[in-house]
Amino acid sequence: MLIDIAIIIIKIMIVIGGIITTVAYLILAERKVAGFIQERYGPNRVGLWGLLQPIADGVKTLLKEDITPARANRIIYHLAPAMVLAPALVTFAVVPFGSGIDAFGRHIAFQVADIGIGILFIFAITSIGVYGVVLGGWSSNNKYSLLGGLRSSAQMISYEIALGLSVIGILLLTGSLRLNDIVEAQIGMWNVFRQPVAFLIFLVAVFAETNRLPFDLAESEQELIAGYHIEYSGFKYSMFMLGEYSNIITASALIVTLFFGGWTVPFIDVTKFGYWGAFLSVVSFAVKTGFFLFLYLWVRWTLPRFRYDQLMHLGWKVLLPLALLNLLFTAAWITYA
Amino acid sequence: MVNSTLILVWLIPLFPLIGFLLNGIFGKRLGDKAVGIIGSGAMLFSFVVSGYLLLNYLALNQVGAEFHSTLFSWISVADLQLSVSFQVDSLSLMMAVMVTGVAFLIHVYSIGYMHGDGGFARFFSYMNLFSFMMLVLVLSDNYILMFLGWEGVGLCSYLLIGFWYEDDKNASAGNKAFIVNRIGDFGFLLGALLLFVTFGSFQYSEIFSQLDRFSVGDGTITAITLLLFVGAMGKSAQLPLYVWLPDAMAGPTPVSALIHAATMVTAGVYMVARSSFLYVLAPTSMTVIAVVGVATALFAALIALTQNDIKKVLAYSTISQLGYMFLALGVGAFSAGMFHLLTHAFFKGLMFLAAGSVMHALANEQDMRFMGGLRKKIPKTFITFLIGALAISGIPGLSGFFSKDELLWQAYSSPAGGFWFWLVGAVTAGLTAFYIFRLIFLTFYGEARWKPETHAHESPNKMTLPLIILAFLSVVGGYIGVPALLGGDNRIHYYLEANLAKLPVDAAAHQSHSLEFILMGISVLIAIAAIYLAYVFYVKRRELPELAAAKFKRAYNLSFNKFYVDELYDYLFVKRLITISKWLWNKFDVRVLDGMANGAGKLITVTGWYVRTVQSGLVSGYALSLFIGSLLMIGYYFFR
Amino acid sequence: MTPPLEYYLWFAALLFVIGVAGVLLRRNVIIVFMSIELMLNAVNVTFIAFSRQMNNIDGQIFVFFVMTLAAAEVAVGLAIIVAMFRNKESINIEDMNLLKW
Amino acid sequence: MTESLFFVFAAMAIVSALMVILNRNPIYSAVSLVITLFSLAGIFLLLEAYFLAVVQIIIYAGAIMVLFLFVIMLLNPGKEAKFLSPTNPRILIITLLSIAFIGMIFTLVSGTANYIGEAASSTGDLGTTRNIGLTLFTKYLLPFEIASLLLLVSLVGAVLMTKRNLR
Repeated sequence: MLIDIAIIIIKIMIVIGGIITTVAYLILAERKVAGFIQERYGPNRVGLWGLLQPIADGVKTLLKEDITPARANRIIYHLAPAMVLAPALVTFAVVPFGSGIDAFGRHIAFQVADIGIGILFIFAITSIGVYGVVLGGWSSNNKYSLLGGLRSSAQMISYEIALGLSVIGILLLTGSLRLNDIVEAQIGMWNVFRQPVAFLIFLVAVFAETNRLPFDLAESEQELIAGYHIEYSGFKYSMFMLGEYSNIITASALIVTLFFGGWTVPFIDVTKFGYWGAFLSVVSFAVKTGFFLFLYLWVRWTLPRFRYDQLMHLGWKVLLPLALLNLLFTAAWITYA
Repeated sequence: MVNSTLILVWLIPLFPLIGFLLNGIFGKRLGDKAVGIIGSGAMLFSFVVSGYLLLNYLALNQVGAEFHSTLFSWISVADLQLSVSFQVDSLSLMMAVMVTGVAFLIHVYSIGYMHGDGGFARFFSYMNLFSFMMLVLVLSDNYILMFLGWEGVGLCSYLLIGFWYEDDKNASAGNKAFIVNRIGDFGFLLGALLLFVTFGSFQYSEIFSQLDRFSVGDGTITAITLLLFVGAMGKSAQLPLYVWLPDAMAGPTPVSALIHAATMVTAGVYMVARSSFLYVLAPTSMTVIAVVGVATALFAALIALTQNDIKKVLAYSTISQLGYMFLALGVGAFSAGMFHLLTHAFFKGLMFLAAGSVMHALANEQDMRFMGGLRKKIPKTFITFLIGALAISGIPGLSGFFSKDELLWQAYSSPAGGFWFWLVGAVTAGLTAFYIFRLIFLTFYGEARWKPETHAHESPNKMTLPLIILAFLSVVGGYIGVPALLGGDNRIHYYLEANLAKLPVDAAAHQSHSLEFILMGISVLIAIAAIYLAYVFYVKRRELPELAAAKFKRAYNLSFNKFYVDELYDYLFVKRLITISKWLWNKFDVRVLDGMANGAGKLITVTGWYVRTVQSGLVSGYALSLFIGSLLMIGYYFFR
Repeated sequence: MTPPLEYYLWFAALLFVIGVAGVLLRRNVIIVFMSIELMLNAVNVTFIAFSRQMNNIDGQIFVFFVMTLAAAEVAVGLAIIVAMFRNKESINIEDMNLLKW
Repeated sequence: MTESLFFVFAAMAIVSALMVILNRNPIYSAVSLVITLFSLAGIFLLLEAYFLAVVQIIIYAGAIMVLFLFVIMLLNPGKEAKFLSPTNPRILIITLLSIAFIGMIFTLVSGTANYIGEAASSTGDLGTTRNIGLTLFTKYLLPFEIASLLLLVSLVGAVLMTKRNLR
């Protein structure tokens, strides 16, 4: 009993620690990738190749003055960053990041919570994520931030539908909402090959859900200066950043889990190799996730931002019908083949 | 029944209906000629059919046979099953033939008489409608359909009396007829409803078949028969409801001839005869009828003595003759009454038409004081009129003689009759002869008193031909009822009696032939004496009438002013009614009714004023009432 | 230890009345709408509680439909509020009184 | 365990529901409502309605409440005037009526289990997605389709009504 609780706490700590660390280096990586794409160096002063830069950034933001606008709604203004960060971290709880090991006389899955409605849980929590953005934007009492919040809410709702519909194809193929089942069903054949259209839709929608370029209209620097977090500074600002990048990580992990076999390794049955196999699965998961993290960065520095009407057009008139058609074909294929 | 031709009875009323519809709807566009042809043609067809049916009926040689022809179900409510169905028997066929025949002649006459009138088509459509209704009345086999015809003829009478409605006098005459008839109709309706309550049916045959369970003098039957007779009093212009008929002369003369002499006014007689089976069970009613009839006869004849309007004289004469018929009915001589009805239709129709011809000749002059000496100017009219006058006076050999003497004899000899009935009847017969010849002498003899510029001329053939035919009928019409006493076989009685009730015959009441002869002789002598008296008064010694009038001034004035009945009614009813109405208007209507109406409106306004605050448009207000409502519903379960 | 059915029903009743009170007390249409959502949810609780009590899925299906209805209602209702606001510059329920004489 | 969780969720739900109707700031109300909905989702979980618990969050918290927030922000109505006053007869009446309602309902529902029997033993899979789906697409197929039509209609209606120029 005690061990169970301990294991859960350890798993939670590993996940949070992993995500925070990844976020820290993801930001560094972003700057490096930006430098690479723009043919410059990027940060390289702090530590070897600038590897200590995230620590410096963290210390800086922690020590910065935390400004609260005079006319802001204080309670919500303070709550908003947490509301962004918490769902991002919680979502990861159901993502299996490895095959799991047998220890202490029990099977320990590499997953904080293995629940039967995993995918629904993810949707539920990500749909909450918008509150932080919206309320943060509103409570700052700044018209730019308010606009950012409004945009964000509309955008989230619009793309959530396409997101959900694209996943249903996979659910139909798997017959389960458990993420572990989905992962195990992909041994031998990744879903991305079975559901290429769904993958594309999911990818685009997930970019929009995470407010990343080319869909970062909620913060678009050029028009809204920084959108919903314009008034935030110091630690709260860094929490927004933390939340955003955590979301990116979760999204990437989700893409991997749903379409790229999750922790499985192609052509190798990792469950047969004990601890090494488990380690291998975690590495496999990390590598795949890393690729999509890189994709995020790559896209950010490659594609220009959509206009708001183009965003809505794409969401409602392209992705939604496409997702529906894909669903229809999938259902027909399952029924008649 | 087996005889299929009698089923065709529905054709009889159908033709006038078609005529009515054609003339009523398309009349204006058809032109007067076509309208006249349609109107008269419809009646001719109708007459031919009814004559054909009558011949068929006679050929059956089944005395007292009844045929029913149901057209369609009319009213079907709970116990009340009414159908539009006709009854064919000797009574209805006689009436149908008489109505269609006389109506046809009068239609033809009207083509000439109404020539050039603006409402020519309207007139003919009304006349057709009237004929249709009258035929429904006489052919119906139940009281309600009869009532439909009854009301229908009343309506047509109203429409035709007020035909020249531009004149206020005519319109109010129509009103008067209609309103007075309402009183009678009310009685009729009550009687019919009481019949239904008592017998559970309106149909004659069903009612009559149930009569076994009632003894003579039964209270219900008496009530029914009295109520029905009230209806007859209205329609047939008996005391005290006769007042409308003289005024009804405001209508065109053919109308007076057809409706107010020959047919409609006899509806009451027909109805009582039709209900004879009921009446024989109610001796009280019979007595009432006889008394009313004989009183009316005498009363109207007295008024007729002094009237100067040619049509008024004839109108009072009609009332008087109708009184005769009711006398016959009252003493149980139903067939005699019907016989007189028939002959009266001939000669009274004739006289009205002839009077119309006179008026036609004198540019619508109606006052006899401005007539005279027309004998040579309009000989055809004169001769036919004279025949009618002789017939009504009861000169032997003419139709009136047979029917009137049969009637008087029955009044004397019938178990329900008596000497006084006969005496008053005979006196009235004398008065009749006197006033009718007063009319003849004033109109056709002596010097011409009409305005010199008036060009007196004989009427066209369209008008004189019906006169001649009717005169012919007035002469021969009586020979269908020649009494056995004079060597006849009285066929009409033979046939009619089979469909009528008979009083229980009292063997002791059987009278001798010699007495009948004597009475007949007396009445003929009275008539001849009266004619001679009239001759003396109005031809030989012209000053006598004024002397007599001066000498019996009070009696003369009474008669001349129609016994002040109109004034009496005016005082008793009209004035009171006006007073009451005024009171109702000023007090009840203005204060109570208007107050109620306005109060209702005000109440709603005020209530609305307060209630509409509930309709505030405020959603939370509605929600609150919703909540309170649900609270009450839950409260019901809670406190139950 | 599972709480007895009454607890859920009492809880739902309390929630429902809070919703009713919100509808009646508040003047802001949006809050009124939210209070209606509260009432709907209270009913949902009873549905699900009975569903559990009788181990019958039908109650939950009803809740599913109630949610569908709520979604439709909110979509239309908020659209009305927005349209109203454009016309009247107000979302006070007392200004929305066109539905009267 | 379940009972204490129930009390925690119920208390949260009640308190936040009260906040919904008592807060003068609509944003606070909306946020409070979100908390209520979350608590209800928790209660649904206690009642083995797993699918509905998640759907509660996805639809209510994730979509409906976001829409509310969106509209609140769009219209930015500001604080409502002070409306709670013990002397206001209207508020007094509503409070009394509500208390009466609660009292009656509490009395009426007490002992409901006596009528419908004790709780059926849990099978553990009552409110799973599979069960809901199977029932919904067999027994309740027609209502389901009608519900979809309802949503379509409301969608069209909402778009039409908020459109500025209907042309």
